[in-house]
Amino acid sequence: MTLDISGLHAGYDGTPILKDIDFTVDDGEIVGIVGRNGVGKTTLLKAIMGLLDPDSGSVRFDGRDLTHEPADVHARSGIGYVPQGRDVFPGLTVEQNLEIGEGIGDGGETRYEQVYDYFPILEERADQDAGTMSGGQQQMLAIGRALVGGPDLLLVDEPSEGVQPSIVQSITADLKRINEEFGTTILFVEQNLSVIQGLSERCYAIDHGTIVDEIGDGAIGDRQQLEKYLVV
Amino acid sequence: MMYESISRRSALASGATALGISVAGCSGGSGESGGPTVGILEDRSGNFQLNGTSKWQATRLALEEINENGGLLGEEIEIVDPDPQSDNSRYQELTERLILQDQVDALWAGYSSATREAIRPIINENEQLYFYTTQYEGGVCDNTIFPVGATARQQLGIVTPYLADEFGEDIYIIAADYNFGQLSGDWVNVLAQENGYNIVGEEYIPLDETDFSSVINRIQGEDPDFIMSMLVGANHENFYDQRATNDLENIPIGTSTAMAQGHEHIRYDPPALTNVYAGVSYMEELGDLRDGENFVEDFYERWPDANYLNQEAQNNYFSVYLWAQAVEEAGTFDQQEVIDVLEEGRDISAPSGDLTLDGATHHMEHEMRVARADENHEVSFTNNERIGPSFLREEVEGGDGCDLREEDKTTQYVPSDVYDV
Amino acid sequence: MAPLTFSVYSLTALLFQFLNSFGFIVLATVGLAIIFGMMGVINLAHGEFILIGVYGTALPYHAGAPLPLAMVGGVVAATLFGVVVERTIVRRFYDRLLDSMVATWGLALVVSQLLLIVFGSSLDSISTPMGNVDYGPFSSSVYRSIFLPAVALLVLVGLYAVFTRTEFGIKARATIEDPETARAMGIDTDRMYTSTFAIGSGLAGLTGALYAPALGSITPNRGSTFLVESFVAVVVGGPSVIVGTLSAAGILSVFNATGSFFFGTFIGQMLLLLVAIVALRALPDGITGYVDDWRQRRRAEE
Amino acid sequence: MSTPQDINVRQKPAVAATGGGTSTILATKQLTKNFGGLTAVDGVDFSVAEGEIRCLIGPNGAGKSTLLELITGQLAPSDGAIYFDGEDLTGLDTHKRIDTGISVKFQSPHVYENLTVEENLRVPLQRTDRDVDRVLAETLDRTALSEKAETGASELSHGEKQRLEIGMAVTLDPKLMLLDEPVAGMSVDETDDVADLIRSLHDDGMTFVVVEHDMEFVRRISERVTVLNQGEIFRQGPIEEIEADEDVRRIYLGENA
Amino acid sequence: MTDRLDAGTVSVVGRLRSRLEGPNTIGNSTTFWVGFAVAVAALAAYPLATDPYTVIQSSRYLALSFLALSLCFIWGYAGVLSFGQVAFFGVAAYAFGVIGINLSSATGVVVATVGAVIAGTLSAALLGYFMFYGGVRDTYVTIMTLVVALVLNTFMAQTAGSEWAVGEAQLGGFNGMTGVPSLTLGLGESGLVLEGTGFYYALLFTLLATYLGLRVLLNSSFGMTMVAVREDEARTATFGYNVPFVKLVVFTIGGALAAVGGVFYASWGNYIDPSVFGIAFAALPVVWVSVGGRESLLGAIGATLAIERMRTGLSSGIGPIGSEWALVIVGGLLLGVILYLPAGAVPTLDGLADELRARRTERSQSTTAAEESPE
Repeated sequence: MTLDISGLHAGYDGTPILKDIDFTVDDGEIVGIVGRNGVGKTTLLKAIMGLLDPDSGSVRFDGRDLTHEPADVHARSGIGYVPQGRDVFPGLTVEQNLEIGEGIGDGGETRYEQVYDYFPILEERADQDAGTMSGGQQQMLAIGRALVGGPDLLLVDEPSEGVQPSIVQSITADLKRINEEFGTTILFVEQNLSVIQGLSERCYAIDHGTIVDEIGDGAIGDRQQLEKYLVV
Repeated sequence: MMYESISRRSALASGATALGISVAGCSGGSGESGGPTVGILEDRSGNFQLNGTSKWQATRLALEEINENGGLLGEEIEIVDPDPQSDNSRYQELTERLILQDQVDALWAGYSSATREAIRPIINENEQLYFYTTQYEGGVCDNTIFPVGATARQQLGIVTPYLADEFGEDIYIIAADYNFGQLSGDWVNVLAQENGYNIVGEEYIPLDETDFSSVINRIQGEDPDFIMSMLVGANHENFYDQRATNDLENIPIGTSTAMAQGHEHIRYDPPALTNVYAGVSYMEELGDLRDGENFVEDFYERWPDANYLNQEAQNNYFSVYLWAQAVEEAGTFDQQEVIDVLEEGRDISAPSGDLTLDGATHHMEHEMRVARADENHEVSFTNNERIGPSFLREEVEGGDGCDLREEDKTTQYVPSDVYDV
Repeated sequence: MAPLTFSVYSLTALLFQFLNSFGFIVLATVGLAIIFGMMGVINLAHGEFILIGVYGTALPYHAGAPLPLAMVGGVVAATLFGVVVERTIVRRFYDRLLDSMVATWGLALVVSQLLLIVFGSSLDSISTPMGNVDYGPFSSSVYRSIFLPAVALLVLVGLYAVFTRTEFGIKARATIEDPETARAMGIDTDRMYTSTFAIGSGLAGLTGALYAPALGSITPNRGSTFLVESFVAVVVGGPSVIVGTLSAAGILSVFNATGSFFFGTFIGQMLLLLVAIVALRALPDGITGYVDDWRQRRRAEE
Repeated sequence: MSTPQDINVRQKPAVAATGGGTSTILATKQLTKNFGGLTAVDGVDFSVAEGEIRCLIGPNGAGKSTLLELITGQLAPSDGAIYFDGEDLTGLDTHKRIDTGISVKFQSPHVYENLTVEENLRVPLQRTDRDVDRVLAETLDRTALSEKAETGASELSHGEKQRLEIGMAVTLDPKLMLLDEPVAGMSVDETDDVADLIRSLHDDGMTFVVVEHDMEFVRRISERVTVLNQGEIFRQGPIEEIEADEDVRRIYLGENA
Repeated sequence: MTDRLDAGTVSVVGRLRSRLEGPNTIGNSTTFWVGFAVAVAALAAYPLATDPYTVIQSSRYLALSFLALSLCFIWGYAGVLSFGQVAFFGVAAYAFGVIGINLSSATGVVVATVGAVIAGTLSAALLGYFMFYGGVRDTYVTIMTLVVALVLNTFMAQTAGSEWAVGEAQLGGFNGMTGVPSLTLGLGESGLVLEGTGFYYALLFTLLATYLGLRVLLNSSFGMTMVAVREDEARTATFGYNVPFVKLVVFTIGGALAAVGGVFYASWGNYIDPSVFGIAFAALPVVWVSVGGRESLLGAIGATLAIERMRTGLSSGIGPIGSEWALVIVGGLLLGVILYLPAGAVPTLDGLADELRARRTERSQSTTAAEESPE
């Protein structure tokens, strides 16, 4: 269940954004992608998810070449996606959002109970329209929705964005727990220092569309080194 | 009778020659190729294509027959026949083109009254010889226009009294809510006044209406002896189907619009048209009343895919011959001279019978008949009668009538000019 | 034209006319409403989609197929046509509402003229089945005043069930709300768009099939019969497809039926259009926009 | 809606606004907004003194953006009133409120994508009777966009768009400027630029209400902070006091902030 | 007025150009103006080189161009798509007929012209007020304008009876109103009747003046305001613009343009009928403007002339293709343009020209690094 990215180039409408990205995420790891706004982090996640067709290079997951497959094929190959800005389906109920999430993974395993166990608020509000929930609740739903289909790899795009600091802490803890309990590999994008430090085992710093640094185990705690690549 | 005609517009226009070229007075021209040219503007697409197509087909048939027999005055007639697509502004444009560019010697154009009215200013301005062949509300008294179809007075005049005699005198009028329908309704009212019938209900229905359930309920509420229907167009045909659904066939319908144009008795399953009585001058079922001729066979031989040979197509057909005769007699294609010959009045043998053109009014004395569809939609004809254009000839202008040989006119008279309706 | 006298019979007649009008507006609207409400595309060729349903029914019927089977043919024809149109044309116009109107208008011209060229100026009509009910002096068509309104209601109930209760419906709504995220959730969004458009087209085809025996003559410009009512009802209804169609059809047909019955069809038609203008002015977001607003206020007060 | 008490507020505002400025320029009285079951703003009495920079913070969904939209008139309040510079704004259309001297920049950039930077600035500027060429040059300079004057707005980076939007609001020379997350998604340098821009405008006498999550930025510009929570004013006071407040840390800032 | 070029000094030309040119109109180069002058000269010389029929026919296309300009103005520049511009066109045409028939003198026709334009403009103002101050938006405006046209269509079609007369003028129902006077310049009984070539020149002159006038307007601050409203209504309101009022003014001007076209149209055929309010006619302006390019006044005019010419030509069929294919070709063309040139013909060509120019300059300069796109 390794994610293998090699020589990846991608962009929008001929404007190149990602240049020659190479990295690997091993089974069960939590890996962060850090960098400021506009450096290509979200684009990278989209390219990995198949939401953006790479210009060249390859994306392989679990030995399978997914490079030019559409996103739904990625999803069915066991990759879950938590989009930036908590993109839940606002007009669907919480429960219906979760049902959509079942499409992720091979369909063999569903985790409604676990999701409700992690985020009891989702069970409480099962029949409420997702659009009426608060930002933090929507973020929980977005994670729960990705989790419910039992993905092997979870791509998480800025879980802290637009979420109040107190909730950020609990979401960080939840992601950590998901990784520990299910062995779900997590690749996340973030610029919030405390999330990066609290979650990742190692991370890649990205700037101007390329990986500029790999920060391994020991160095994660080094605030100075991380801040070089971050907003605040 | 010769006269110089200067229209108001061309008189005004002569003051404008400094700025522009006056385009009036092109009569007597011949086509660009030098030979005689005839224009046909009949709808082969759009709203009126169902009726217009067979008009176009019959006009072409007549002209082709003439050409096969050596042409007119020894010349082959050229045909210009673009498709105006049931679009009145396209009609205006094409009429300008046919007159000014193709310089047609005679023009056959248009199904609806609205089309005729749309191009009438252009016809008048250019003094173009124009045959309007649809059965219509009547009353057009116009220098260069020959409305050779039966008028409402002729059609309703044959069928209304027949039904009143047969079934009783309580009449419910339904008609299309536009000029033709409203004037036809007026004519039924005139006939009712003259003969003492009762109008128990009267309703005018927008042309785009297809749902007649409220109309049917209102008719049921009034329970008339018969209905006079002057509904028009494909939308309104649905009335006959809804009538059958509601078992209303026992109330007979008199009409000037159904069957003879849109051949509803063929396109609808019985009993939709059962007990519908149409006042007509011609229908395909009548065949050819001339000796040794077979118009219907000729028509389908030329146009194997044709839908129906309707009343108007026959009018186009015989009026082409009417014109050809006048040209032969005048010895020229000059429109004013041809009109002068036509205004002498002419007899012509048409598939529908022996007809007479009334020179004064430019209208025809038609052989009118009542066509009835039975429960299997078989058509039978009864009650033949020759009816002339009495309204224009005898009733308007305080009884003096309209005489285009005597005076210049571009008028349309309506029943309310004469009657209190 | 004095109004008819009030009686049990005339009120019954009025009720049947209301049902007749209601069924017509719902069926004329529902396919358009799905495509507009779900996909943000105004299909000006909606009338021609219905027409394909009409032709798809009339042609096999005249070739000898029994009417119900012929109707299935009409629905299938319109659905397939919808799939082709979505794949080749409409797909490029999501989120380009005004362009979609222009493109589908062009399509409408092409379709109706091609029908004329291929099938000629008119097909023979099909008689309305099921006969009538008599009451007092009046009668009403069972097909138009009972069967079609019933089908219209069933269609709305069915759509409601499909879009709120089935997996397909939820996925389709997810796709329309946020296609990118939906794709990332494993939904084949292209298929969802095509299917939703196909449902809209199929419903237009169903309308055509059902009205094939209630239209009278079948001509290539018949599509316009449905156009005005459907557009008016869609905008008066507002953004919520099913409730909007239901409520707009209800309100418009009350005015249409009452006006037609008491004052004649011209007044009925004018009333329908004028009510639509007033409704649009008073409720800029349509009836369902207003209802949502009102519900929110109610909930807030509780 | 217009009770005698409301009028009192206008004449004798300063209920909560002490310190900071001299007189109250903006005051809301029992301002309330319901969305469906949600009460986004719940009976808020919010007032700002002339010449201060007020930051509004609070968890997502606390009603900060809603409050701004109520002040500009893009949303109609369910109840309550808004006074600005001695005038009752409550029933006025947005454009009339702008004419009283309020300007606003919303959360996500709303520049005119199909116009150039200069044209973008001209749109608000042409309404004023200010010297167009002078103000244009000055604003381009202030927002460091002079070199991009002819560039299409769609080609700007995120930070540049944010600056352009602030610039557009500034050209109206407002008395009060409302900014919703002006530095969201900006780099450190860009954030610095915006902070400097706000300070310099403030020195010229402009009053600010700024909604922001970035506490670092809030610390740099703010004099007083209002914390909103669940549609109500939760705390109000100088930044140090707010950051030290246990309850504020619990609901918003988090324990280790 | 902008059509007086006699001063001749460079500064006047420069000032004039600065008012005629700007980001909101296509064609801001000397090359463009030279081409434009040549085109105008060609149109002016056209009647001398062709037959009376072609002149009359072309006049009709020119009259319809006003309808295209009116839609282009409101849709292309303010984002308001009206499917019912024909309503104001038709109202003005009928008003011209009613007034002109009742006051049958040269002065009467002049009064009718002014009165008709006022009638069309006022009806647009009325509908605009009703819609924009009532919060009717986007698609709803489109449908509502269409419904208004259809109401007029249904209503006018049934005014056949003699009770439907305004003084001497019979509204004429579905058959339309006949006897509409020709456009006349003058006072009292005598006047210059504009027919044939004269009518053509009157139209050409008015169209030219209108085009230049609209260019000045679009490049003024009001034009910028219109574009701002089109791009982002809510944002524009926050700069203190009264958006409903701006839209009302735009819609009213659009109504006036359509009204001018309606007067010309009615006097062209001396006839007007309710089909001008019908859905088939209502769709035409949308076709012209889409094909020509909604953000190009010249494109709208050009497309009107070209498409209408083509439609007339197709009514006789082309070669082996019968006339029945005319509508298929028109529909197909429209589909093709929208699919492949969504901005319309003129803006697409203009874009291509810009790109060519840019490439040429690019070659002479060193390329700078591409701006980084935001996420």
